[in-house]
Amino acid sequence: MTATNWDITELQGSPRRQQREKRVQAVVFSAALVSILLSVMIVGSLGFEAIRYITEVDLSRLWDRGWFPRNGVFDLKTLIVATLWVTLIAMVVAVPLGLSAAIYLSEYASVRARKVLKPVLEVLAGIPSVVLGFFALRFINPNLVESWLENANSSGNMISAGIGVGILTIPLVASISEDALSSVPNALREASAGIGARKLTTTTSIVLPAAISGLVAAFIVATSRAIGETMVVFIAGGAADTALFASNPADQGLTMTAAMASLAAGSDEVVGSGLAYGSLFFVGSILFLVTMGLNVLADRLVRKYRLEY
Amino acid sequence: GGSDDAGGSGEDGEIFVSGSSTVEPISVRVADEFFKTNPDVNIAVNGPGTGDGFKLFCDGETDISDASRAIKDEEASDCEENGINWVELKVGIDGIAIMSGPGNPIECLSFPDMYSITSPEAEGVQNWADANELNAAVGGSGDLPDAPLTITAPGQESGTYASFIEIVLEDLLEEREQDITTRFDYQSSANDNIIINNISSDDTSFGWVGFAFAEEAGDSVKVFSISEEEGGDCIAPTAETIADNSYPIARDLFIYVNVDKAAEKPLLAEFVDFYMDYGLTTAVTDSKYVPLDDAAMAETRAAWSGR
Amino acid sequence: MNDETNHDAQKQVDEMDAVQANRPTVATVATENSIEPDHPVVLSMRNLSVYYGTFRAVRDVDMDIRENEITAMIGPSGCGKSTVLRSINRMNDLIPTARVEGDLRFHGLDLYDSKVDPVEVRRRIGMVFQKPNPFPKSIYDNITYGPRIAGTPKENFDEIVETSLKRAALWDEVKDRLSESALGMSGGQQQRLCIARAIATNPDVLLMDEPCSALDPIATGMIEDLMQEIKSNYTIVIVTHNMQQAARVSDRTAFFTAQIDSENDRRTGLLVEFDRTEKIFSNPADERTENYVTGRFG
Amino acid sequence: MNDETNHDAQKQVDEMDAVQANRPTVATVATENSIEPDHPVVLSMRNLSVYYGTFRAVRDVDMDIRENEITAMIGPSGCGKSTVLRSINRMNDLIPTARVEGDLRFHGLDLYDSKVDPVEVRRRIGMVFQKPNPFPKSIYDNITYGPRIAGTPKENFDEIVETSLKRAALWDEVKDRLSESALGMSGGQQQRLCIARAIATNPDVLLMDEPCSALDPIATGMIEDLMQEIKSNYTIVIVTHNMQQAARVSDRTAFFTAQIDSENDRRTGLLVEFDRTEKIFSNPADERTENYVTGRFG
Amino acid sequence: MAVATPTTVRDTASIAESLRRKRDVKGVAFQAMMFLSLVITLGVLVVLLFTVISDGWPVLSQRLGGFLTSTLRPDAVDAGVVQGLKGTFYLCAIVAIVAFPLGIAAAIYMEEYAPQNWLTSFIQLNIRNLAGVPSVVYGILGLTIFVKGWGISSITGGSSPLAGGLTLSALVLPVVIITAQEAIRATPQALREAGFGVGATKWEVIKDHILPYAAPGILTGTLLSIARAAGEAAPLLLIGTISGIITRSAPWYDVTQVQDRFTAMPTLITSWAVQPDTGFSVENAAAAIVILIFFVILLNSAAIMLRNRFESKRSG
Ligand SMILES: Nc1ncnc2c1ncn2[C@@H]1O[C@H](COP(=O)(O)OP(=O)(O)OP(=O)(O)O)[C@@H](O)[C@H]1O
Ligand SMILES: Nc1ncnc2c1ncn2[C@@H]1O[C@H](COP(=O)(O)OP(=O)(O)OP(=O)(O)O)[C@@H](O)[C@H]1O
Ligand SMILES: [Mg+2]
Ligand SMILES: [Mg+2]
Repeated sequence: MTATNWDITELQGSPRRQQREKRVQAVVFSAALVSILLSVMIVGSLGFEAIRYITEVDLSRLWDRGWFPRNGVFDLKTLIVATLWVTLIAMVVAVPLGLSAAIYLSEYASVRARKVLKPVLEVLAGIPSVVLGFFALRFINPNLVESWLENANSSGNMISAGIGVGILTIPLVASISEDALSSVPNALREASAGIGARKLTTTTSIVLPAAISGLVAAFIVATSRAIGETMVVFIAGGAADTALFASNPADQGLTMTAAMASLAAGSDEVVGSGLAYGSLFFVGSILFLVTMGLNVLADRLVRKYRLEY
Repeated sequence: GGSDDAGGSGEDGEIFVSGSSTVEPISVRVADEFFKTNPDVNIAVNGPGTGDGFKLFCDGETDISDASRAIKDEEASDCEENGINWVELKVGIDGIAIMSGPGNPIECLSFPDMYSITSPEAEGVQNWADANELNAAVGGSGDLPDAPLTITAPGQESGTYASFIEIVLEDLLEEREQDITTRFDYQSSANDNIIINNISSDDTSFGWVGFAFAEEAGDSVKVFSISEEEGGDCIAPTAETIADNSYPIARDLFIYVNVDKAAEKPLLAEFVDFYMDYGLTTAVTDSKYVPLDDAAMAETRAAWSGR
Repeated sequence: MNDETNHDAQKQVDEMDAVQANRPTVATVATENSIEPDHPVVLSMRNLSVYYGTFRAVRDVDMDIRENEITAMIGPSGCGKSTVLRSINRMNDLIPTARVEGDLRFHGLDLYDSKVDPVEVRRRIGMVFQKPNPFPKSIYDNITYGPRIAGTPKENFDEIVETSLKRAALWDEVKDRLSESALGMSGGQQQRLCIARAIATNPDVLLMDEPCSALDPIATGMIEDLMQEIKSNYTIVIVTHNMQQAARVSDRTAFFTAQIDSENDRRTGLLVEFDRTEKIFSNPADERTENYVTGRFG
Repeated sequence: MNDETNHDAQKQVDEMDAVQANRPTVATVATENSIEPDHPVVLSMRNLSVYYGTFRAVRDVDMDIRENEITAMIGPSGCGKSTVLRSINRMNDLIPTARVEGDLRFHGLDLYDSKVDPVEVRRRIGMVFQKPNPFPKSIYDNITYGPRIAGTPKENFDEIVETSLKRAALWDEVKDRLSESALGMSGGQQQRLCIARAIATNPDVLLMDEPCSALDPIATGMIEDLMQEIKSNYTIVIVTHNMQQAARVSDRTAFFTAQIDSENDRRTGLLVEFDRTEKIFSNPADERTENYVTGRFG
Repeated sequence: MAVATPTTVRDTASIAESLRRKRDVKGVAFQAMMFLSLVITLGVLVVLLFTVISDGWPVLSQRLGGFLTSTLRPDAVDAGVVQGLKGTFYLCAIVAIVAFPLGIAAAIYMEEYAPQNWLTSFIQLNIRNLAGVPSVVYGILGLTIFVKGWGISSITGGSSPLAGGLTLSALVLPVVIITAQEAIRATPQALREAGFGVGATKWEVIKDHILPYAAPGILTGTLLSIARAAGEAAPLLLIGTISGIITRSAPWYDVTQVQDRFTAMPTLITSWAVQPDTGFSVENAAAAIVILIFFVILLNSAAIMLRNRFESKRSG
């Protein structure tokens, strides 16, 4: 015996409701597509001018004596060396401090200590970079750098800018590293302790190796952030608009980002002579590609450790 | 005052001034004072540099262009192409101070000395002594000291840069058939403070900025006396020597006004009127520049009223 | 979250052991239902298989669910009981990889017809889950949520709340705190609230996936009584791990088990036997059923 | 992570049900151990309570653990078996809130004396965990980790690896791939590796917390055999959910249960009965024990 | 209970010796070092705050009111930040209006609608990459699209708060999406099932159950994004903000000023910090920094507190 057979209309649902669902889906889908549009706009706005620049520029001027965009002299190594110095110094500051902070927070700190310390670290992470630029120029340079190094440039130099950038990236290193360390299963710590290992041994021979991919990712993300950091270097790096090639970090330095900001700030909307405008986009493209490469790499590593445990 | 206009400088109440960072303080003071009696006006003043200012001015984006040198022919023809009509108004005088770090033993430099370290022929020179051959060739003494040379000065977009070339280098450059420019390989900055900082941090450095900034820097820099010829009179820059033209490296400061806009926008015209009064006097002295003498002031006012 | 669920599940299993150990012979429990006549078929499954991606989780399900009866689904863990249950009201649509093959008809209509709106299906076929999952809202809002989205006029809400809660045997306990948060209730109360919430949309069929597994014996007893009471108005399908519960409450029982699939090497669930409950528990046709209900396997 | 553990635990429980259902009478299993004389006491607990913060997780534990015996701890979930076990080698020190009260002596020495180094305690009293937890290193490095940190000379490592793996009945299976990662082994192999790793530090006592709960019956059997084999060299304490396992392998059994604490309203574990295994399973003194081992409660 | 036989006294002394606590110098030193690093890091924060407050003290103590309400002026002692504050306020408001709905909608799509296919993983990868693009590059985007973009510049009015706000919206959008996704993902499946189980449509489940549940998490992310937008300077430098003077200061509520030339706190600080006059470069810049930091830390702390409360509520 079977119950009454129904007509399909019983289960068709209201067309109005279905249309509303479709509309909502279309709206949120478009929102998601905006992120792709953004990428297209970034690549477009960089690429168009950058390509024009590279076809018009005298290529021999890309490896010359310094960075003088209004004279058609675009020595990339000036920018690259300054960028490398600042990044290196930043990492020398940020990696030991950030990693140690992460180790302390994840392995040693009591629950209550962590509850207090982590938010403070997050507040540090929220400090705007102009503020660190000011701090680097007003405090780090006179009180630290100049008192160690006689010949340090008092209007800013790569060392104090590097330290400023380093401070800015400490919270980033700490938070990614802490994430990596705390995703190491507690079972491994217990196993190690159960065998009679001291905490130091457990931390250095079990936890750190197990978290290595995450720690490397933290390093790479921080490097990428340091390379892309603008304001600290612009304010505290000596902020010269042009620069002779210099390899001494105690001199003022023009990083890729600072060169871009100088071009922009020194000449309202960069209306200056032809190729100088194009160089802004060219340097921007290099910056974009380098940081994106690093981010993709770090992303892979992060997902690797997420998968492992 | 309506502010619905997108361009920002098309409406009567909107005045946009851009250009020389040297003249910027004068314009800022004039704007500030003018606003007190005209609260409906909205004046924005920016200071990216004379060259960049003219670019904007000739694109019709600004109403007034501050300039620390006269407009160049290319710039003027740019303006012409775009149908921008302007009037040039001299507003004050700025001496260019030639400086080094406080411990520099040299007291006086001549034009040939400066040519031998800053002209395109000096490219690559990183020690004063390396310029001696050239120095002798252009009429200098040929005995510059053996000391490292780093140069920090305003960049190409700046009026101070152009004035330096015009006054100090141009004659020799033409004589020696060089491009009318400086060597490119020196540190440049649009920020006079940074220039002064860089100069003061090194006893044998070399550079130049506007007199006002040098005076403010006080003892942290050494300001050279200047002679036009090797062995000529060495004159130190002071307000008097600049005003009476005995100091050789002084330049005139200008504003350029878009006359069509001044005709369309009564407030703009009023603003320039005010500039011709307050600007030429109080604002110039408050900004630590040297005011024009009476004759020149009258000439400027005449140029404005006869636009 | 998950953690908790599993803990609860495990505790429940522990408790069950104890209960199982003293259970009365099954046949005596079930016989009381055996005289009823056949009710009309509301839902029919023929040759139903459900896949997760390429993995066939359950196959060969042929079942007729009859009006105003309680149909129980039993079987060892992982044999696909929940999977089948959730395919009935198309809850499986929420799992992107899930796919149904075969025939599943509701009042003769193919439930997987492209013209069928799964939302409409779920209004007709309500569901109660293993872990009580009230909305983090007031008791009142929990019950009226279904009617509200179905467009029921607001003036009926008070009445709906009262009848649903009464049916779910919860009215007396909560009538004075209808505006308090549902999260403040005990587990058993929450589960009855979920039943009331399901009832409030006035469905034809009520699916229950181990509705008592997170509850203590007293709460369990209340819900079993409740099912007996409301079955005259609804068709109920219940998944349970507790064989005694199946024997106590259901009219018909489907026994599922899992076997290694020859195609791939994974265990696929299948329907072994489906019959009147007293038959399944007293005289099963299949040896596997017998082993299971007598506790020799599973 | 947690998720998985719980899942495994639940599966294990499910399997147990089945096993329990056909289990032979307990007495016959246990009697074979009953004739042995009393061994000397290695560990003694008197009036032991363990707190997590202000919550007393377990109380009134009085137990003597004897040399070369296997002592089993059984009881329902949450009654504090793991807590007591972990307090023996001071693993509880790793939990910031954990605190021990009462007396716990190892060869007569107070293990919670301030002069005692917990790290040294753990070298003497090794531990094997519920879920196999090899280090993400090679098999060889897993085993030599303990000796390495204890400062054993490297030239002994090969020998230690061989004897430990042989004792753990794993040598033949892995001797050709000692440098491969331990994570590539099966669950049962991993657990035996963890036992080998614990043995490699040459402890006196071996604590095992449900060492087989994540393993299939064959692996479980291997580990049970292994325990029997090594017990002449070690003192073993094992926590298990599987009563049959306790009956099969242990010499003495402690039965724990949990009761609502009158002080606060939380369930606190307590030791109900501790005796020779055959006594516990055939003729328990306490009714609660009897209910548990006969499956009437739990 | 079994009768206890006496404990074997088996060389207790040597066992006691072996269990004796050894000095773990290395361990203690290591822990101290780790702790010291943390202290140094946090010490930097303290020194930084001390530096800016003491540098800005003359302004903060003597003319805070005037400083907050006064406009850009030629002399340091008259100058104030009201236009910077207003610019930053409008930037944040535009970010809130543009980036949040977009970001939350995109997150809803990614978590609730997106099928598992190449497009979805491409979008996801793209979002993560965008989150790592340096802010100065977003400045270039803003310059070419929002300031000079053909057709768009007439809407934004060139170098205006609108152009800046859109640029900053682009900058924070990926972060908003990612945090909203995380918050949405944390919604228990049971809640979704409960909603669907009573016959709610997808959108009804999202709007009635998922979004309310995820709201605190989403709000946390959005507060952090506003804080970030408020502190960003590099993109604004490229867009071109005013450093000299803007005489008029339109009232706060005059929304037409989103198309005008403007200045914002971070760019104002930047241009002051490099001025020759220490009245600007030290006192005013530091005072402006204190105000900016106050605002940013307020937002950050609100976000952190919100998250902590939310997390403890969930776990408890
Ligand atoms: N979302 C899913 N994706 C993939 N496989 C799934 C999913 N849900 C369930 N399965 C698999 O489908 C099979 C049947 O699962 P199901 O939950 O229906 O079993 P069950 O009989 O309800 O078990 P239990 O008694 O444990 O609830 C199992 O093998 C399970 O692993
Ligand atoms: N780290 C901890 N913090 C607070 N309470 C805990 C902690 N670990 C365990 N407990 C509590 O202590 C009690 C005893 O837990 P324990 O893990 O010892 O039980 P068990 O007998 O081992 O249970 P199972 O059989 O489930 O493993 C439980 O109530 C548990 O919730
Ligand atoms: Mg199920
Ligand atoms: Mg346990």
